[in-house]
Amino acid sequence: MIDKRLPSAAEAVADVFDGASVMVGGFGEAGSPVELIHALIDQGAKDLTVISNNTGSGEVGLAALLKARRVTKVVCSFPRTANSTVFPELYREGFTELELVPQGTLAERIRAGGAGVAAFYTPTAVGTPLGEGKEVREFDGRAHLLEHGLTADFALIKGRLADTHGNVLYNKTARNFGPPMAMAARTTIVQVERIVEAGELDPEAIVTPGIFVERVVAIARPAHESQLIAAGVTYP
Amino acid sequence: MIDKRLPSAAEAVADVFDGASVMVGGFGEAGSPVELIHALIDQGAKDLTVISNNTGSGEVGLAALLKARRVTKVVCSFPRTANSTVFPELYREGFTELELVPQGTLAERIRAGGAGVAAFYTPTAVGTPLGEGKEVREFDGRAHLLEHGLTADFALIKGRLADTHGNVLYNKTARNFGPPMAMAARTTIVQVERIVEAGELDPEAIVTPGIFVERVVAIARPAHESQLIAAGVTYP
Amino acid sequence: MTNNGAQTGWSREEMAKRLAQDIGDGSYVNLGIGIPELVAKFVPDGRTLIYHTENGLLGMGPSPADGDGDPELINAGKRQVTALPGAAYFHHADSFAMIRGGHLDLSVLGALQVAQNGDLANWSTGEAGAIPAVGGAMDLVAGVKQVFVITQHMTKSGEPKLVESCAYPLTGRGVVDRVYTDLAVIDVSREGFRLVELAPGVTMEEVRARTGAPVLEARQSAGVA
Amino acid sequence: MTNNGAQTGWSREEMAKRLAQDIGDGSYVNLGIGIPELVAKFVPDGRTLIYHTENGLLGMGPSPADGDGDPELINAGKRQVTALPGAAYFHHADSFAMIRGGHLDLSVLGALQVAQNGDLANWSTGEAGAIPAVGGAMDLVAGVKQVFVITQHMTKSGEPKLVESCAYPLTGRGVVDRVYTDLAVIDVSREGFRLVELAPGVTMEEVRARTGAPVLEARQSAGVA
Repeated sequence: MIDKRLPSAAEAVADVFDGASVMVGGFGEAGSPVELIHALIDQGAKDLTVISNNTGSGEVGLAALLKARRVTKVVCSFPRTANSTVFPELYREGFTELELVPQGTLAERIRAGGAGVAAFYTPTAVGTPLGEGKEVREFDGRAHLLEHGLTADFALIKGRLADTHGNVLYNKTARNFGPPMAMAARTTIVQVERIVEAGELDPEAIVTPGIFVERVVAIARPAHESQLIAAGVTYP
Repeated sequence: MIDKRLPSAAEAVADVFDGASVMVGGFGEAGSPVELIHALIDQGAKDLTVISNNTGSGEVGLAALLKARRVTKVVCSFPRTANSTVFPELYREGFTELELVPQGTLAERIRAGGAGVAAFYTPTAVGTPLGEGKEVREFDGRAHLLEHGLTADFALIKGRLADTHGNVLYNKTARNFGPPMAMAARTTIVQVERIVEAGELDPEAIVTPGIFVERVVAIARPAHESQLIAAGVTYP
Repeated sequence: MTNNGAQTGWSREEMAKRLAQDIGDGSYVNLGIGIPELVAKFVPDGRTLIYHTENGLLGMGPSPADGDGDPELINAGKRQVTALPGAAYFHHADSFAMIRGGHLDLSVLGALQVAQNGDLANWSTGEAGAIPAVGGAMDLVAGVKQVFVITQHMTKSGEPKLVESCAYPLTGRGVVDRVYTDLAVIDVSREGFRLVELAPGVTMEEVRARTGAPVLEARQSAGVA
Repeated sequence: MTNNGAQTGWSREEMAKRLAQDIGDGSYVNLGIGIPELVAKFVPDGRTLIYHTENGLLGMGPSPADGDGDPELINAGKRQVTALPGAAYFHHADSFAMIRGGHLDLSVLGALQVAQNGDLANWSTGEAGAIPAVGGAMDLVAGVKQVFVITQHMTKSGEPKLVESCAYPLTGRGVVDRVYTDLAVIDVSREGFRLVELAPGVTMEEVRARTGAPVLEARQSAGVA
């Protein structure tokens, strides 16, 4: 009997340890696993390395985790947001380090980590400041950079629907980094609105197969960052 | 108005040229695009390099293309089949060259070619005859081989259902090499049982997005190799 | 550029409209944030473009009517959009496989500077203390078949944006194919900048005066890409 | 190995049954073609395994009833199978991402030879003129967390299959964790082959006589993996 459900976000993130690397899904607020992140704030793990496309908005979700001074490094493609000063302040202060990675290279490094590909050559960022210090090699007369696969101790991901085996479906453009991150983390934790029995999902339409998912948690009505911010919410 | 339909398999493969590289989907008979291959036999292109997991069964489909002496090289993981002597004879005669590639490395090389990744490092085949002559490099203390992305001039793929934009769904384990090959070929040709209007497929469930597909052809009742062979069919 | 009260130069909308004329029917197109997004409004009748947004959607449509949006259906600028018939959702690694693998026909981007050899700077002024952020720009210029830049010809402070070599940190080397400004359409050719077309009321002398590198005369055959 | 008429050694089914005892509940397992496939029949009650077949299915079930099969729902041995509740289909690159990325718990394979350092040869005898074919074996042994070999202890002609070093072309170096034969269960330890358990009626001396490399005594604590 395979059942990957956990009863609460708190239990799902209970074993995140100080110094852990944590992939956090989402592109802007779409796909941001707000409830899992808030549970991680409550849980208290610190000195985290967060791998995520952005650094959050306002003072909820990922921005709130940063604000709580739990994150000492972010690996990220776009850490600026129109409505948050959390990351810029921590960065300028020197508390949180930034590894800036082009978005496609970030996605591919995560996918490579999940696929057992140690490193790969990409033409992106050749001859730019983000290529500096990296190995350059020509293939078919074109310069490429060597980039390394990324893995993490944990991934926090937001889906729409899952089954007890951990098969996951997503909602529209909230899919974004979820599938590659699920592959790349040793412990992948997914919040979804509803969890059904194995066999209820169409096996042809599953986006993340259960083998990539260790834990699923039902959060029936997940919050959107923009709604929380509009309501003046800060966390905790 | 985007409409990638062509009226026949013959028209779909009309421009395959002598010396072209052709990826052919399928694992065993599942996903083998028999009608497209037969149209290619009729069309007459020769000196082809075929990239495919197997070399076909009996004297239909891919085995028939080989038998017609159109293929001078195969890139393949498992060229042996229980019920066909076509490839072994051409190989022993020296007519058809073989590049043997581990199945996962083959799939990843095709995906890399489609994703603009020039090359990657994999632990598969290190220290084996299939790793000989390849660059070896250690990552985290483990030896990896450098493998190069694969692209092709054409891909022949079998799906189940498509829309006029070229979005494709597959049937069960006939999916296999279809999606990565669709990415890796400059001209991807897909046969499906039925083609619907754009908008009829669920955008959440599409397996191969239309950007990877140039042509779709409806073959309402595609043949299975095993049924043709049981019926004593050889092609042409 | 005063010209007897007649029009001089193109507005942002006119720049976008001029660019839209050069996109072939059936093209797969990624429009950057800002002026590039305007292009979608001016596609000539009879042409269908398929818009890609790098956060995982092909077949992106316009903004939803008020109240019809989904905060999880957004574009790369994080604005709510819609999905048209024939759309497909996919994850980020597949989305950038489309970009890096050369499957998109055209990327339209803004610019801080474009150099005469096609170098593009559009992600950072390199200012000390600024928070660097790159997004998908480096992937787009490295992977997409054709890269068009749409930008004002000069900065707000009157500096040329088309230059001999970029002073700002690069997004990519030798990647820009054509530039659409308020004054002209200019190709990045092997020989450097080459005029394609002047905006109404603008002279070649004016373009040259406002460009930080030589601009070659238009070829007789120059025109739609 | 005559032993007063009592059982000596394990049958193929018994080998598979013995191996099945060592697979934990909830494991993701890839079973190779041949004897490895038998393992699925002997999983102890109360344990659920999820079977992966590298041609694109997790949650593979047994062969279909006659006439219920689909020629496009097959396993890696190209035999028709079924999909169980909770199954998922995926493409080949994703399937081997599961394998190479270490997501599968166990790969069970046959062997031509296993060396005392864990080297495996199972894809080619290197015979001149043979058609080489490797399939997914090299990927499985390189990527899956644990690799069990299930094989007769000796070849049909009476040669040991467990050897000092493989004479046949390798599938992978140092990849085998444990071997299940008709005579014994044997770990590949840092020190070389080490007995885990003897089959009924088989002695350590018999195992050693039929093994091409030293076999260490079982550890007191040896047992289920």
